[in-house]
Amino acid sequence: MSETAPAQASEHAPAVRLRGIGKRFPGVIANHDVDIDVEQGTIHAVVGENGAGKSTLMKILYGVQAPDSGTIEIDGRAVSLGSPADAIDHGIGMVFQHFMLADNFTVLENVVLGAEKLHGIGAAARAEIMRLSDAYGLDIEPDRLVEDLGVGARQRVEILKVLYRGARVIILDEPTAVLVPQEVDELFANLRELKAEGLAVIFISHKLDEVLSVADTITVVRRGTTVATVSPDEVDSRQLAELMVGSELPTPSTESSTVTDTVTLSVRGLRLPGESRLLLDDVGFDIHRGEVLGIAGVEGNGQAELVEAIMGMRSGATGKVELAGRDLTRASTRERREAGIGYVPEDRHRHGLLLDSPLWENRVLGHQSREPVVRRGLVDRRAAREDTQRIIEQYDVRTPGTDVLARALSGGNQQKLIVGREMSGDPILLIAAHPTRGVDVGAQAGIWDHIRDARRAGLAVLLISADLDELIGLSDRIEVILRGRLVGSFDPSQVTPEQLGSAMTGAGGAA
Amino acid sequence: MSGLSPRLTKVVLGLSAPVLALFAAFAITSLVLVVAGDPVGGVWGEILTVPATRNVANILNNATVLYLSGLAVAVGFRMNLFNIGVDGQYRVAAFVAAVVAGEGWLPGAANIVLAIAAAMLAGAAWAGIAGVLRASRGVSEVIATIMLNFIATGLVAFFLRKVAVREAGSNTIGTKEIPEGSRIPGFEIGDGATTEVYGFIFLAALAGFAYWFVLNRTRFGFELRATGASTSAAVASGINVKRMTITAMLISGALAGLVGLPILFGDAYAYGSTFQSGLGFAGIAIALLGRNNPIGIAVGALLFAFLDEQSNALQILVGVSPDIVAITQGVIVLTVVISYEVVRRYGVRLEQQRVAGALEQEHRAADEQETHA
Amino acid sequence: MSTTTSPRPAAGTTSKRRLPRWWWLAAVLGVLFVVSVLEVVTGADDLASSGTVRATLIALVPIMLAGLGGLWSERAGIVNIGLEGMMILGTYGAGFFGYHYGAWAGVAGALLMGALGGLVHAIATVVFGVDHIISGVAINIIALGAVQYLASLTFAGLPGGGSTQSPKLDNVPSVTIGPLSDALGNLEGQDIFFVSQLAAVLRAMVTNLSLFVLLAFVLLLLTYVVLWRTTFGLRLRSVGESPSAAESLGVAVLRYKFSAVLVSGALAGLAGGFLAMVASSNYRDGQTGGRGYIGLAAMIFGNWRPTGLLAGSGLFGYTESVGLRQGGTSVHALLLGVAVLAMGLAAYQFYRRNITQGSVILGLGAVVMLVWVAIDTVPGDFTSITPYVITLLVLAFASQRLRMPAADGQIYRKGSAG
Amino acid sequence: SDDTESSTGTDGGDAPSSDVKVGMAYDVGGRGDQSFNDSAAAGLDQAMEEFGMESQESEAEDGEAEAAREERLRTFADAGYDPIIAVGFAYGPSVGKVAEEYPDVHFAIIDDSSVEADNVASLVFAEEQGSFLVGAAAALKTETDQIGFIGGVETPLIQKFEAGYVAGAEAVNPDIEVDVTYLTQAPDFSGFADPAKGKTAAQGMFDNGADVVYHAAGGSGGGLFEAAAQSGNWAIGVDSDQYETADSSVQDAILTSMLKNVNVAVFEYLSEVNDGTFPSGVTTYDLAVDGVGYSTSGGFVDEFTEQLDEYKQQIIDGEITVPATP
Ligand SMILES: Nc1ncnc2c1ncn2[C@@H]1O[C@H](COP(=O)(O)OP(=O)(O)OP(=O)(O)O)[C@@H](O)[C@H]1O
Ligand SMILES: Nc1ncnc2c1ncn2[C@@H]1O[C@H](COP(=O)(O)OP(=O)(O)OP(=O)(O)O)[C@@H](O)[C@H]1O
Ligand SMILES: [Mg+2]
Ligand SMILES: [Mg+2]
Repeated sequence: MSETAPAQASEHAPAVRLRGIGKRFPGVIANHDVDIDVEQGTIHAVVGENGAGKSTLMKILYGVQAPDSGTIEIDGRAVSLGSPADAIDHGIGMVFQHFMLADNFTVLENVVLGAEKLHGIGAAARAEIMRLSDAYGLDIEPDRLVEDLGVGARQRVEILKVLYRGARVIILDEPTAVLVPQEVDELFANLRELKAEGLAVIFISHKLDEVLSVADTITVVRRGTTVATVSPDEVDSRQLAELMVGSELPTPSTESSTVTDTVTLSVRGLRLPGESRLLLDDVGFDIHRGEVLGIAGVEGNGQAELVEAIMGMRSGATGKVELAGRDLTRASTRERREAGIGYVPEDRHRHGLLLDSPLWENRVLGHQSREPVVRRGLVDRRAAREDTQRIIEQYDVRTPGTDVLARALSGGNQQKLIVGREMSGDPILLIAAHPTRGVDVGAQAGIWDHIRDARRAGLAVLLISADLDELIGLSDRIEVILRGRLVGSFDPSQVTPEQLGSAMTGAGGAA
Repeated sequence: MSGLSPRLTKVVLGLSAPVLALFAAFAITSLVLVVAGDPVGGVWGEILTVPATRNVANILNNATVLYLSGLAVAVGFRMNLFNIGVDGQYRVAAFVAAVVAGEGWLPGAANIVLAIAAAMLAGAAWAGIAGVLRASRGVSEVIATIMLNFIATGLVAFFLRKVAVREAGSNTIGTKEIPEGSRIPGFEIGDGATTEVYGFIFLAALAGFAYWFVLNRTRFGFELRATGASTSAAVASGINVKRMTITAMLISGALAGLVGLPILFGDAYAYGSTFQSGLGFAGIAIALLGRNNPIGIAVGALLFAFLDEQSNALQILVGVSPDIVAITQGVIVLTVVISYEVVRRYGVRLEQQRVAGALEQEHRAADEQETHA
Repeated sequence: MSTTTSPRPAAGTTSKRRLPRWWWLAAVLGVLFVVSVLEVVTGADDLASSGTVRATLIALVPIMLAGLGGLWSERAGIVNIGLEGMMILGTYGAGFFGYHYGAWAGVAGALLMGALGGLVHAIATVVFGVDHIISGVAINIIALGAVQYLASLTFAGLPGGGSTQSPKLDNVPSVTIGPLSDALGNLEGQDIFFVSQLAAVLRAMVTNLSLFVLLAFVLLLLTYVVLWRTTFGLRLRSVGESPSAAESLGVAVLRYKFSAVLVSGALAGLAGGFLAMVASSNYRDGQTGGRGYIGLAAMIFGNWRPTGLLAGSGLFGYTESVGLRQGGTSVHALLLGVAVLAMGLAAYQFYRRNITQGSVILGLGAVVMLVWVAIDTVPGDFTSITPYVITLLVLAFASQRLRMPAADGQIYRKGSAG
Repeated sequence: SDDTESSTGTDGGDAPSSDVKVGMAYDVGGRGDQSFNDSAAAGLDQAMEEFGMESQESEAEDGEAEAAREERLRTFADAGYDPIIAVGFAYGPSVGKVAEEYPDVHFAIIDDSSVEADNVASLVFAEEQGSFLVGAAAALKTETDQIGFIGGVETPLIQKFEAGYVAGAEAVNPDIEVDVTYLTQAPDFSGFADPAKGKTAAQGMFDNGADVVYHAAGGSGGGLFEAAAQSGNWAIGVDSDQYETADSSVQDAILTSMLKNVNVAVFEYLSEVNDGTFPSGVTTYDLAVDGVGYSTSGGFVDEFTEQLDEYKQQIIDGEITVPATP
């Protein structure tokens, strides 16, 4: 494990050399004294906690944001990147953490946008796309609308966009957060191919095992600055995590089962018709008191619909939903919540929060009909503030107060607030969809602990996650969902992520 | 600024925006006058004179009406619904109220109550059409309410002609006059004033208070605002968004139903072909100006009423077209939001600084612990 | 909601998106056929006369141009409720420049004044990030006040002018293809089912056709070509769909939004100019009469697309003209059309097993049918609201497929990519 | 403007002077509307010229509040204007109210006779009588036995025009067909300011067989003239002699105009004021006093003047009673 290592002198200059990069936002130092060298023909991983400054750094390298200090060299020449256009001209391409695609455009339109000079917007462009798609095995159909594509395909479109512009340096910001193992493998195969062609790949991920498996070099970012550059052979994931956090991590406690015989949630024959096929097809299962049921599946196979059907947010759903013996089949979302369901939604910005409202109002959200925050139809502001304060303390939400707008919190802290809120009022069932997506390892551990504690006290949990390690680590039982059907049940203590992965993609394999 | 307490900062920031805007509007209007060669001093001298008592009464009266219109629009805005149809709603409602009150089925005050209820129902029903279309068929409420405005005009004209009575010698038609006992008496301000202030002003204030209380204090109001802030989050929290859409339109329409009533009960006593129109559109500007806040809307309504009243005499006394004031009003709306935006960005930055500052201290404390350990 | 990994069946997607190229021609002929049948059945012979078609052309152009203005700005993600105001500015521009410097100067003046309104909207929404609705409403107020103020300054005292109207303006030249017009007129006169009606439509297009009308249709076509067939258009639409994606690919988002709103204003200005110079022949206070809002509605009606907009403004222009011309009988005949269409639609809904919807539509159709039987002619109050009622009805039964640009109305700040 | 030299002034030498200050409150549209307000303005101009009076003017806004109309009158009164002339029926209630507040100031109101007060003069017109004559002219001129009427906004006042016109036409030819269209409904007064709609409606009538169309639609009437000129049919103007004010390109399509001599009423009122008496009560300007009539400029009705004058006499004599509602 070396200190921030200067580039080894070799015959050619590194593809990217960052020196002394600094970036301040009002009141926040996002980056300072960042030094990184990325060699040609390597995969270079960047890791760090939420808010460590990784994305900011990449945006600087891609010209989205201007650095306050420091220099950027591409292939040994100092450059100034005023806009993404400049960066593209210098052969840099970036796949953002959140996809940058226009849903209502075709793949072709998304790809040629901004690069129309290369091959126009017609037949020549289509031919070039097909050429690249074949050359890299990306399997792209240029005339599909992006909104009809799955996550994996979108990811490939993003990569094609970069290749189309002839990028020599490719930045991938958390590309694997939403992919299943097979898709991750495919992606990594693509990356290795690019590497073999002499391209440099910069790769950000919170999944340290992946990082260790694919990267040639790893740079650790902590509180805005590079603290170490290591080779994957020198470290294991635990050491890497400790480098990120700057201190030792607590060992996750292993637990004995708390599953009881009492059924909390019983789902029978759940169906949901879609445009051309059933989105949910005869789904049925039980969750007992103290049990965590994990649902594994490739995104878009009905998980979101399942959650929303159980929450009563889908109007066309038929089938029976019983909570602690009470029939909720015809109940509204509100009645289901009142009956004791807590809900951590998949998309916290869209479903979990009022971003432009203060934290205490976000505490009321979803609990509008329950004390202490609402009494006799009136919002009790004092009680709401007090209870928000309780959550802040119990769940370690980093915020200066309860009157701050939710938007001002970082993603991890927003998530902790949501979990804390959904746990208040002592729910008997928690539906948690991707509760730790994009959350760093420290905060992740905190959220898991809270779920474990509640389970011990009798909470039943329906856990949906794309993170198979999380599923395996937390669940008492795992069901696999494929095209709206439950296709297999696994014991987490027996199953490997790979086994789960193949079950998730079905016998035919391709997703 | 960062030295002030957050609450005080908020107040100072909140006040600086409108002041900035008024100055900008003043400057731009003056510029227009100068370019056009009109007497700048004369115009401002006339507009900014202290209004006479009866003008004050007029301003209050006009503001009452504008205020109700602003409230009606604002209810929609709080839920991200753009009710551009207050004009049609109050037209339908005022007509219905005038007919009901004019018939005098109930004596005295009971008649007033009945007519007000009828007006609110009519306004709500008219707006409800747009609400139902939006909730059940996904029709943009913007289009629906625009269309309903035109339709209201045609329908009311038709029915007005059916029920109209015409005073001898007059060329206007109107509904039957409201009986003496069922009018809402005004009150005098100052002495010798020839114009009374509408008694309805108290009802308008009450409506403002109800608006504030319901939206900011009750669970229902919370749900309405939450739906406006994020439909998807509202659904997930158990709010029935379709029902909320219809309810919000109904409430907006019911408030719109009140818009014509101060005039009806305090002044005109009948609905006729010269009944004031266009109040709904003024309400949009006023709601936006007042940022959907009941006090803000009151200030906006007073400002607009003040400008309208003071400009009325411009032509007679200074020889300048009072249309210049419309420019001022529009410019105020625009500059207010621009300066709010500028101030807001500044405020966000302050807020971020505060958050970051607090976090940095935490970090430092943590670092210190680390080094001690 | 969430994304699907498994591809949807290809057939479903293509049938929804790929109509044959000539579909619009088929649609036009189909509508004409229905109208011809109505004429024959009810004897309301003004439904498809060349006069009605010409009046429809005149009535639809200002709405279409305003709608095109809306289309440009909303495709770039800026809601433009200020179309009415920009249109008002256009009427004045046409009045002032048209009076002093001639017809084409009037056209240019309308365009420039409208663009000026667009400029204000662009500065407010793009540069300052003001809420689009607020800015639009403010522009409507300012434009109305400014134009009335200017008119009283510049037109009062001119011969034939006054504080609320300009003197008469020169005509924008118009063209007639003489022989063709006569031949078609002949055919129209012969009362051959469908052929006469078709001749009437064609005749209106070759007789006394103002070049401004032609210009408007060229602009419609141009809009389609520019927005959907060029690089510029791709980029412009991309900033309305996903500005952050556009920015991440080096598109100067704010510049595109800015220019789109300028064009939007110019088109709305032309709409006003048309109203002053072709639909009538002078500037008048309050001349726009809410047509800017109607244009906006026609654009939403048309699903943010030129062809749809044309259909929306056509429907509007047609019902308005028909109502103004032989309102009583024509609108009465239309009632029958509506009733029959509703029953057809109801049958289709029953076939699709949408029982509730089918019943509602059937009930509606039955009521309209009853009204048709009960009265001989529709009173004026109702003929004047026909366009609005029909628009509402059509929207109520067809609007679920509408799709606005994904980032429409959202405020975008530079550097938001990622 | 050009009225300094043109009037039939008696004393060519020193300008007449008077200490009367006239306040003139116009209806929407104001001076320069080529119509009703302009006619009132002409009367005012003539009086100022002949009597050396001073005057000030102000005009109504579209859809304004009742209070705004009252305030306009009060502002005049407070500023020392006396008399104050309110142009248009919309001022009816406000004149009633303000006249009571200012008993020493004198008011005149045009087109309304609902106010009874010592300091109020009501100047009203028998529009139906004038309309009768142009209706007769239309019926005499038509070759298709089909004529039209376009009203700006459907109000009782405009319906008076319609009623007279139809009666006149039917007096000539009981079987004549009269198409009637109103452009908008109150309170949407845009029908008085939308020439585009006027043109569409007129074109519709011409296309469907009418060959003479009369309008009482204020500014929208311009659309009628255009349509008539373009299609080679006849239009009939209203209020003032529109042949005189219309653009030369449409002049030859204007058959005649129904004259509503607001200028005469205003001038006569002011001349009485100049003589020191403030009239009050209702003065009706009808055919008998030439308060209404028809114009002959262009000479297109010369062939019928005899018949028309006969009708006129019958009306004056009471042999024909013209209905005021359709
Ligand atoms: N546009 C911005 N304005 C203000 N502050 C910002 C902005 N972008 C980032 N920051 C700040 O910079 C810090 C670094 O953010 P960044 O997005 O780079 O973190 P990250 O390392 O990518 O985190 P994650 O792993 O969660 O993606 C954040 O804590 C945030 O406070
Ligand atoms: N454009 C922006 N303007 C102001 N603040 C911003 C902006 N972008 C990010 N921030 C701030 O940066 C912080 C973190 O942003 P970011 O989206 O990177 O969070 P995150 O921790 O990476 O969340 P996630 O896990 O969802 O990616 C937040 O406090 C947010 O307020
Ligand atoms: Mg992040
Ligand atoms: Mg990041």
